[in-house]
Parts: sequence; structure tokens; C-alpha cells
Amino acid sequence: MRKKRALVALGAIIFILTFVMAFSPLSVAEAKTKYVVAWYADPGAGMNPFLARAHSDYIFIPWMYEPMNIETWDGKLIPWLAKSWEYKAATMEWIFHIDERARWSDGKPVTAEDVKFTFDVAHKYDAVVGNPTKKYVDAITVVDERSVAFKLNETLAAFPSTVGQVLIVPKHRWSNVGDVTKYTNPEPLGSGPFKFKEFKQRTYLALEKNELYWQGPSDIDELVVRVFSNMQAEIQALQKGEVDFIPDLAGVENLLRRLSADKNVNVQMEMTNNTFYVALNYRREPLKNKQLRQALDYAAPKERIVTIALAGYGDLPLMGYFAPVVKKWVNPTVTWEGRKMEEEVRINKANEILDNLGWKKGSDGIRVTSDGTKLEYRIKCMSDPAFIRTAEMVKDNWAKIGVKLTVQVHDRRTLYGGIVFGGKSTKDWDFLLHRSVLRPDPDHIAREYAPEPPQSWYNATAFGWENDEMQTILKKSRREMDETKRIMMIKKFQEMFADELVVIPLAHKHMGYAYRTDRFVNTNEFDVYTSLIPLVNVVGMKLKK
Amino acid sequence: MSSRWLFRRLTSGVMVLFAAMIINFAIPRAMPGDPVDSFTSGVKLTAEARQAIVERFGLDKPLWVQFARYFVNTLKGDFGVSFYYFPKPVLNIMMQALPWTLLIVVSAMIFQVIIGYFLGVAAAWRVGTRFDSIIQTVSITVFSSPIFWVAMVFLYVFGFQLEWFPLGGNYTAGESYPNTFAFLLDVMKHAALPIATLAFSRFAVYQVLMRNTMVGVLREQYIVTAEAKGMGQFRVKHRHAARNAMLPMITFAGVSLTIQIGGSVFIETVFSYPGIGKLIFDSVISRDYPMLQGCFFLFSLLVIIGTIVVDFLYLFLDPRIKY
Amino acid sequence: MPKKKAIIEFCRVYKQRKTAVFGFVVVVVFFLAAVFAPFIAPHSPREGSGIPFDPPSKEHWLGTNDVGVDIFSELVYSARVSLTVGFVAASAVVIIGSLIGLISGFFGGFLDEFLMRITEIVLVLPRLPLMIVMAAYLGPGMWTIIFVYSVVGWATLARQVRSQVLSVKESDFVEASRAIGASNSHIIISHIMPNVWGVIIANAIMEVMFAILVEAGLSFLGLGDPVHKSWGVMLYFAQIQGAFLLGTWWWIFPPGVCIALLSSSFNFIGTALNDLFGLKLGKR
Amino acid sequence: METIYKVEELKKLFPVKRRGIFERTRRYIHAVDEVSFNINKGETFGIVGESGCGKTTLARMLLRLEEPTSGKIFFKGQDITSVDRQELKNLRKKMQMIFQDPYSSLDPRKTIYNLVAEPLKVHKVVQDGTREEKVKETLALVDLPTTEEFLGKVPDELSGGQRQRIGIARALILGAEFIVADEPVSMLDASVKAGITSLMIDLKQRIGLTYVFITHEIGLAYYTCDRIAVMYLGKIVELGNAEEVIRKPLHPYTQLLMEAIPPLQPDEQWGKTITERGELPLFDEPPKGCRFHPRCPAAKDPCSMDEPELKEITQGHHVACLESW
Repeated sequence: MRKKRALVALGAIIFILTFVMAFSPLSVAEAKTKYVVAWYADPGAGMNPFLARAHSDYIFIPWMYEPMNIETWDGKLIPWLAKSWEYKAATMEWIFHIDERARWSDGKPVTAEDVKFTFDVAHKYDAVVGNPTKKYVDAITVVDERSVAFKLNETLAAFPSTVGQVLIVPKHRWSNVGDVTKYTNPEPLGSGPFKFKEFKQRTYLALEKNELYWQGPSDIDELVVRVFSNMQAEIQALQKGEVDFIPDLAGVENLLRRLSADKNVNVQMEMTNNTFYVALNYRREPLKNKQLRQALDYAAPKERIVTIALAGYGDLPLMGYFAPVVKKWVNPTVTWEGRKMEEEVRINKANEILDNLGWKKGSDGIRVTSDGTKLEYRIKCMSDPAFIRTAEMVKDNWAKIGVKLTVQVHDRRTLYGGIVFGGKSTKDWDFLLHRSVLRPDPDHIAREYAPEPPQSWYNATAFGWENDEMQTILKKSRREMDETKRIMMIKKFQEMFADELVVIPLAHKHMGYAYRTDRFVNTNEFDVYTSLIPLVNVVGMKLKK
Repeated sequence: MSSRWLFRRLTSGVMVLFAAMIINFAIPRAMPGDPVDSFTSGVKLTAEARQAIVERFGLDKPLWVQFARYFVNTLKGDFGVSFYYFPKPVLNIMMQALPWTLLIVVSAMIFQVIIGYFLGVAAAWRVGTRFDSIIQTVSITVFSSPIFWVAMVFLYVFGFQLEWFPLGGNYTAGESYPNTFAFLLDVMKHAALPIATLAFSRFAVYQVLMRNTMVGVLREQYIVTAEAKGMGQFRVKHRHAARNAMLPMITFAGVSLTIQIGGSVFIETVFSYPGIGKLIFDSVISRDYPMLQGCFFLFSLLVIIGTIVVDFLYLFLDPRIKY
Repeated sequence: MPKKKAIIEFCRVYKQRKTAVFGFVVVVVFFLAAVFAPFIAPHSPREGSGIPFDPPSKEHWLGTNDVGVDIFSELVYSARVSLTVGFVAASAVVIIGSLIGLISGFFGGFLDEFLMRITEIVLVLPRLPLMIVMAAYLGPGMWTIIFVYSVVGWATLARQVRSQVLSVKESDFVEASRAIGASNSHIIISHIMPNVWGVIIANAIMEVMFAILVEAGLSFLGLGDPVHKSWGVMLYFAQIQGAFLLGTWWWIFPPGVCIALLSSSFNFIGTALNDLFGLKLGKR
Repeated sequence: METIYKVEELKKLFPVKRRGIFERTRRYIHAVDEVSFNINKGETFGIVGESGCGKTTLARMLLRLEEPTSGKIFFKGQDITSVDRQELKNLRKKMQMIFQDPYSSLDPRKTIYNLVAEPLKVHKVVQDGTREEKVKETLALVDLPTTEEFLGKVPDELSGGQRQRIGIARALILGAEFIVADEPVSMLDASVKAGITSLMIDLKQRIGLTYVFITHEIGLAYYTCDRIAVMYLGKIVELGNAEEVIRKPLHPYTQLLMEAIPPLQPDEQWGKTITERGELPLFDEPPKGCRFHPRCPAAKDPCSMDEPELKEITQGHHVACLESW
């Protein structure tokens, strides 16, 4: 009997210990304005802005650390820490002027030294951090306390937008960190509207108001980022009022109708430069045949992809790689020819093209080219429902024109790192269902379609595609400082891209965010979705009076 | 308890751990293609970063050197650096997740044992009757239902439809609690559904076990004697018979730790509970191989500790047993 | 002649168990559904045939999913994958397990010691995490799941077969056979096997159940083949595509009910067989 | 008299498994310890002793079902301890065994026909066509029915006596000359015992068999055997003509065994008997000196020192006791 009691007691102690182990000291509440943000990923890397680049945690690091400027989807650059910048063609120097108001949350000013230090560190650890400016910058010099000069080794028109991708850190905090790639930055000090307060891995991140914020302190006293791993729970929490803001509504298009009907919630879904397309491996016969690509394009079920796979949150694509939202650069004339036709008509037309080529359907319904190649291919995609469903739709439609597809699904890393791109890519694919979220500045197209040096990895050369004329135009456009001329070139490129059908665009996908409107009003002056929507959104949130 | 028994117990534990190590060591190296790809899972890497990985894991060295290095690192608790939580070490993240898993698994196990005990005793007492066969049928059906689906149904009904319980997480993130009690209440509220699901889906094993041993015990002479003496039914049932039938159940509780913690992968995934099961799922999604391997090793360790603890408990409970 | 008698006797005893009969009927029904899926399913299992998220109606008995695919049709076709994985994986496990058990039990000695040490380790290692680790490396797919299950699942059976073989091997009638001058192969074929196959069959049925559950589980974690859908994959999609929040119970319940029904049927059959064969063996 | 079987210094040690961490010394149970005797053609040679004395091990070694640790066994002059597998298989046709337990020595899943025909299948001696005839012939020999119905039965449907007859049939079907019967009737009811025993005696005369008859009932041995060897702890302590050994037991152990059986008629007395003292000890190592001395009422000092050898006292009557002569 005594043994039994001892056993029970032992069990109870173990049980209580489990609790104690799990919980650290608790904070006691005060009346504060709290703003709760839902996020689907854990800030895995900690609070290190250099590493954050590689992760989705980028989304809340900018509440603490800010960039020089912010790029909006329509191609504008909003000055942020840097109030202005200019280019000296003679010396190939970009000079950035930092806003005088800008200061760190400990009160010290943000100086040119800090900027220089940040970029020097980023360049030094480029291998891990992957800094976009390193290749072009010869030297960084401090002009005066608030001005910093980047001396380039070649002309690069897109340099200011590239600079905006780096978050600036205070030199006086980071100068003796050592290897920044191994630093988790436990006590962040930044210039942003919020200061770090507490972080519980896989649970939440708490930030508090930076009273000294240079754009004026926020109305929000405390900002809590709750880690969710289930979009459905995220949405229900928003509707219940447990959460105020969902910065990214990716992949839950089906649920948005329900959310839009809620009076207290504002759903902001907007077009971005985000395109679904089918890429082709040009090494496979006879994918080099433009007429075949034409037929495949006609037969693609683009309307259904928009209405079903994207649940209506998408648009039929422009054929020149750019989405209409990038107003400054887009060539709106390169619309899809099939737009006005019924699907049946398009499929007939595609069949006609292939019949004219003399590629007959075999008894199994699969066409065979004149030199005997069977049109039987694999289409690879990531194991994400939207991708799989899209791939299946494409497969069903292409079957109707005698092209047989097998859908093969891989995880992201295997697919892109192991098969398509990457150091040891096997190039063992025929079609690739791909989605690219491109920054508005067209420079990235040059990097992707006309890489310098030509055989570097992670770009369209992985498709086996080559076209001297188009690639020359792209290369020129990178160095063209006259913006009007540059726009002309890019628009010309889009025409050629559409005509050549380098890839088969399927749809432009919308992206968006949602927030509650009952406690706060969004006084945000930018109505266009930006890559830093959380920062911009939160800075513009004012308490409802 | 002889030292020989202890020695045997420990050596077999060590052997299992060693096997887990070998598996962890071999899998990435047995994959076709460049081993570095297995270690980076094809993340885009510059030549320098690639070289760093080759050096870190000694991939250019002969296999036995690699293994020795790996072996020593594992013993030191160094399971490498997580891909996803880079540059944090795997161990760090696992240790934060472990208490939560133990909380729900241990609580659920207590409930399972209690439910299994009472249903098992009841069924054994009326063995062969309609009542018994109904309980058996229900047990088998529940046991054969996929645990994640049971979790989904619980979440759908009690979380989304009735809104009795929160939809996920371990406690309300960033909430300021007036006192510790309120906090514990919040934790219990979040843990309730996962515990209920786990308890519901796995009580059957204990029930069947309890019933079968109890049926055997009830046939024994001393029970008949006790009954003949006119001892109360309750006393015979719970004092005499059940006590002796408990032992197999306790052994099984230890063995089933494997299954239980395994089941937590599903439970925690459905309820977004940030324990080690969810960590495994997240690591599958992000192909965080070091984390996956670390979790596997940790599970192996837990299972071994579990079985050893049960052996001691057994010793404690049954005076007849001497190892 | 005696075999026929045994079968009749077996059927008679089996019929007395209602759950076992029920299980048998369910398995047969699912099996037929899988084989004749094209004739049973009213719509395509992949292409949308209605509006998305349509609740059950005359046209779509179990409603439609997020892309308007008829869930009933999807369910019928999915039986193919679930049953295939169940049977193939279970067969692999049974073959490996019984071979190892047989070799280990019959020949004994160092081989036995070695094989049983491995078996012990495989038994103790946490199965699900091990399967997940391997599947994550191998990449999602039906054959991955089959492979992973076979690698991990054989140990229990091996141990049971071994102990059964041991008890038969030590029995007097095997000794008697030896006295006659029978060789090892004669003893294995005509004495050991007939006395062990009861255990193997009862276990094989249970293995099918476990394989179906494991397939469903791994698929639910996203390690299944998302193109050739099984019930587990259906649930995976339902979970990701927000079936809860949209209240589409007709998408969550049916696949789970199918898995539960099928696996518990195998469990009923297995339990019954275990008891029946157990009785026979116990008599000796 | 022709010697059909000759056993020379046969020895069997069973290692006792005791694996500690540090100790690795091996110890052995001496199941049969240097036993020698001859068996004549056509006789029934009885081996008598309590259970655990090693008689079953000895019997198994006689047919090489157990490998002897050392010693030699000659069957018709051929050393069977060194023959190869094929040769042994051939020898098995000539020497067979009848098992103690008729319930467990028949595979419960086989029909009577298959059980009796199994030796034929193993040795492939009879063509498939004539197999059934041979089976029926043998069944008739052991007084069992030969109907189709009976051939289709399984052992579970038979009585113990019938089963043992099946066992005998299996032993005889290949035409064996030498049969080791390991307590063939000990598991049977008294009423059936007599039937089996007389069948065996009958068969011996009809076919000309040689039996080794193992039993723990010395009375049974008296009725069935021509000569008797009494075993104690792996040793033969007394060996001789059945009549003589039982009427005039020389070894105290034989006398002790005699005590256990009631006389046939109330006024009749068996030979000299003694009363038991103690039980058969469990042992790793046999006691030093005479193995029986701890239990022996007649034990003297030398008994615990010297081990007695088996010596011929009168014609054909051997005994191993320091006190008996």
C-alpha cells in the first residue's frame, strides 16, 4: 500500500515537473494596445537580419530593422531610411542621403558609417547571406555623416532597388559580433517602429513600441506575432478577433469568400508580379518547335486555372512575362490570343496546327512527330495543392490534342535544387510547372534570361533556351541609365518573349493580406501592395477614435 | 536484481541507440547522387558554402573517419545545425519541443490506462456476454481508425463547429495572464483536445489487454475462494483480480511509448501543437534533414528509457519478480 | 478429402463470429469496388464534374471538393491505391518476416542469434519516425511507402514465426520424422510449414490493416503520391484546402470512414483467424 | 548368439549454459557416462531407471538422434557414430524408434495414410502406385482397420492405443530389424497397455525383431525383456538376464526399484528389496564415488571414495557395487 502511494506521488511530481520545465516566468498585464499578427512560419533563424533574407521571417524583421528604400509592385521606389539618391556617371558612383530623423531605438542616429558597415558585412559573408549588390560594388565610402557612396564596377540601372533589399544594422552593436552567419542576435537593436521584447520559439514573438521611432511612435503599444501552422485556424482567429492582421493569404483562396463577407475584416487581394507558367526543357525534342508551343499554349486551360485552381484570385496572363501591375515596365499589348476564344475552339485550333505539321495521332491517341518521337512527357511540379491541381488540368487538356503528360511531384528542394537548377541538376525533366514572384525592376529578368557569366546556375539557361537577339537586348537594358530608353527595350523584349513563347504563361496570381477594421484604421498612404507590406501596414495603423 | 540483468538491459539499450546512429549515418550517404546534396537537400549553394559542408561533415574523408566524427558528435549531443532554424543547433529546438509532447502523451496515457482498466474489468467480468462483445467490437473499431482522422473529426466538431476549444497551439501566444493559474488553465484548454484524441484512439489496446489477462485471473483458484468466502463483488474485482491483471498493462504502457509518441506526429500536426511530433512534420515539409534525424534519435532514446523505467516499475510492483 | 472437411469446419466456426463475417463482407465489397471502379464511379475521379464545394446531392452523392471533383468517384478509385499498398506492403512484410523467422527458428545457432538481435533492434526502434525519416529522403510516392513499411514492419512477424517454428521443431512428431530419416527440407515442407502457416496468415491479415493505416498516415503527412490519390491523400488535401472552415464535412468524413471500416474489417478477420488457429494449435 | 548391436563407452555431456559477464567456465551434465553393452539379435533388451537417469538420451543415441560426445556404437559391425548422412539415412530403414507419447509424436495435421506413408515418401522405396497397398498391409500387421475412412482420419480422432499402433506401423513399414521403444506404453491406459505390449511381443516373433525396451516400470521389463540394464545417473548399475536381475537383484538401487512394484500374488515375494531413502538428486556434477551412495542404505565409507565398475558376478549378470560381492 505504501509503495502504491509512493508511486502515485512520484507520478504527480513528474507530471508537475513537466509543466514547470515548459514554462518560464510570466509577464503581468497592463492596459496596453495590442496588435496581434498571425504568421505561418516560425522565425527560425532568430532575429538576425542578414540571415532573415533567406527565410520567410523577413516579414517581421523589418519592424525592427529597416531598408534604404521600399519597392512597390507598380515599380516605384519609396524612400525610407534614405531620403534621396543620385548617380554620378563620370565616377560610376551612387550616392545615398540618409534621412536626418533616422535613429536607432537607443537614440543614436543612423549614420553613413552604419550603412557602409552593413554592406561591408553583407559582402564579406556573401556566400551564406547571398547579397545582391556584391558583384557590382567596387568600394563603399562615407561622404559625410549622412551620405554614403557606392562606387560600381559597371553601370547598373537597377542599383537603387537592389540596395533596398538589405536591412541596415547599427555598427556600434554589430562591430564585434564576429561571424554574423552564426549569430542569432538575441537582443536586437534597430531603427524600426518596434523593439524586441520576447521570443518563444514556435509560439510567438512579442515586440513593443519604439517610443523614439523617427517617423513618430506607433499607436500600437505591443505587437505580437503568433505562430500558426494552420491557415484555417489563422482565419478563424481573425474572425473571432483574436488576431488583427494576416499579412499573407497565400494558398487559402477558397476561404477568402467567407472572410470577405465579414464586416469587420478587410481583405486586400491584389495582383502582383506573380506568374504561373509552364517552362519547357528545350533539350527535349521537339519542344524547340515553335508551332508545337503555339498549340500547347492554345490548349492550356487558363480560364479554369484562374477560376478553379486560384479560386478566382488571379488573371489571365500577359504573354511577356510581366504582370499588368508593374505599370512602369509592362507592355500591355502582349495579351493572350486565346483570351477571346472558347476552349473548344482553341483546342480545335491546336489540333489543326499539329495536324498541319503532319504529326498523326496513334491508336493510343498520342501524336507522333514526323521523325518518330512520341509526344509523351512528364510535367514536374512542387507538392503544393495549387500546383498539383493546375498540372492535372493542363494534363487533361493537352491529352485532347494528343500530348500525353504524366504529373510528377517533388518537394521544393529536390525539384529545384536537384532536378532543374542547382549545382548538380540532373536536367531530367520535360515540362516544369513553375511560379515566379518577381520584383518589379526588370533587372532580374536580365539575370535570369541573360546571365553573366552565361553558364551560372539558377536561371533560364537551365531550360536549354538560347536566343542571341533577346539576350543582347536584356544585357543592354541593364546598363541603360536613360529610363525611357530602358523601358522601350524592356517592352520590346516582352514582345519578343510573347512571340517566341519561351514559356507558356498560365495565370497571374493575386496576393494579399487581411486585417480587422473595428479597432484600427489603416491610414496607409500606399494603396499598392509592396514587398514590405507588414512594415508599411503597421506603421500606418492608427487607433480608431 | 542482479548486476547481470542490469548489464543486459543496458547493453541492449546501447545496441538500439547504436543502431539508430548507424541508420542516421547511413541514410543520407546511401541516397543516390552526391552526398553533399543529401546534406543540403539541394539548397542553392555557392562553392564556398558547399566546401564548408564538406568540411563540417568530413565528406571527403574515408567512411570510418566520418563515422567516428559523427559518433563523437552525437554522444556530445551535437546533432548538427538545423536547415530551417539555421544557425540554431538541432538539440536546442528539440529540447524546447519535448516538454509539450511529454505533457500530452503522458496525460493521454494516464487516461488510456484508466479507461482501459475500467472497460477491461467490466468486459472480463461479463465475459462472453453481449456487453463484452460490444465492447470488444468498439475497441477494435476505434483502434483501427486512423488517429489523424479522429483528430480531424474532434477538431472539426469541438473546435470549428462548437467552438469549445481553441483550434491549435499550446497556449494563447503573447497573452498576459493575471496569474499562473490562469495560464495553466489556458494550457489545459489547449491541450484538452489533443489529449482527448490520443486517449480515445489508443485506449483500446489497454482495454483488450486488461480484459484478456483479467479473464485468465478470474479463473484462478484464489478468486473463486474469495468469492466463496462471500467477499463483496467490488473488492474481488478491483482488489484481488484486477491488481494481478494490471502488470501486463504496465509493461505495455512502457512499450507503447513508442507508438504513443509516434502518434503524436499526427495529433500535433492536426492541432498545430508545437511539440516534437509537429517538429517532425515541419521538418518533413521543409526537408530539414538534420532535425529529422535528431528527432529520430531522440525518439529512440526515449523509447529505451521508457522500457527501462517500466522494468524497474515492474520490479517494484510485483514482489515475485527478481531479475 | 480431409482438407475439404477442415475447410467446412473452419467456415462453420468462422460463421459464428458476426464481426468476422461483417469484416469479410466489407473487404469483398471494397475489393470489388476497387476492381470495378470505372463502372461504379459516376464521374471522373480527377476532372471536375460540378461546381467546387457542392454539398451532397442527387448528382454528386458525396458532394464535390475544391475543384469540383465528385468525392464519391474519388473515393471509389482511391480504394485501389489503399488496397494495393495494403496488400503489396503486407506481402513484402510477410515474406521477409516469415523467411527470417523460419531460418532463425529452424537452423538456430549463430544465425539465429544474429537475426534475432536485428529483429529486437527493429522492434524497439520507433517505427513511425523511422519511416518518416526514410520516406522524407526517398521522396513522396506509393512505392516509397511500400518500401519503408516493408523495411520496418517485418520484425514482429519474424519473432512470432520463429517461436512457432521453435515449438514445432522441438515437438515429438518432428523428432519422429527425423527418426524415420527425413531430411531438413522434408521436415520444413511437410511438418513445419503446415503448422506455421496459420500464424502467418492471421498475421498477414493484421499486416494488411497496419499497412493501410500506415499508408493513410504517411500520405496525410504529405509523403503519399498526390497524383494517384489514396484516402490518406484525400484527407491531406482536405486539411490543406480548408475543408474545416468551409464546413465541408462530406470531404472530411467519407475517406476516414473508409479507412476505419476497411482496417477494422481486417482487424476483425485477423482476430478471428488468430483465435481459430490458436485453438487448433492449443489443442496439441 | 549373434550380436546385432554393440555399445562401447558411450558418453553424452550436455553443456550447462551459464554466461556471466566475467565467468565463462563451462559445466556439463553427464547424461550418459561411459556405458557399454551388447544386444543380441532377436532379444528384447530392457533399459530400466527413474526418469532423468539418462535412459532416453541413451535410446536417442542408439539411433543417432543425438550425437554422442564420445564412444562408439556398432550396428551389425558398422560404426554408426561415424557414418555420413546418406549412409545414416539408409541405416534408418533398418533401425527405428517407437515414441513414448502417442499424442505428440504424430503430426496432428496429417491423415493416417500420410502418417504411415511418410517413411515411404522419405526413402522413396515404394512406387507411388503400390504405396497404398503397403500402407494397408502394415496397418493390418498392427491390427488396425484398413478402410478408406480410417485412412482419412487425423490423429485427434483416434484413441491412444490406436495412435501407438500407428507409431509402430510407421516404425515397421520400411522393414526395420532393430527397434528402440522409448516407454511405448507409459502414457496409455492400463487396459490398452497389455494390448500394445502383446502386439509388440507378437511382432517380434513374427518378423524377427530386436527391441530395446526402455521403461521405468521394472515389472513391465520383467514380462517383456530378455535382458535388463538398470541405469542410475547415466551409468549402468546392473545388467543381466531379466529373470535373474529381478529375482535376485544385487544392486541396492535395483532393490529399491523392486520395492515400488507390488507382487503379483499376495504371498509371492520379489527378491531382496530395500526401502527408499531420498530422491533422485538434481545434479550438475555426479556425486563422488558411487553415484548411488547418498541414497544407499547399505553405503559404507569406501562408497563415497571409489567409483565401482560394472563387474560380472555370475554368468551374464553384471553389477556395479562395492558391497555386492
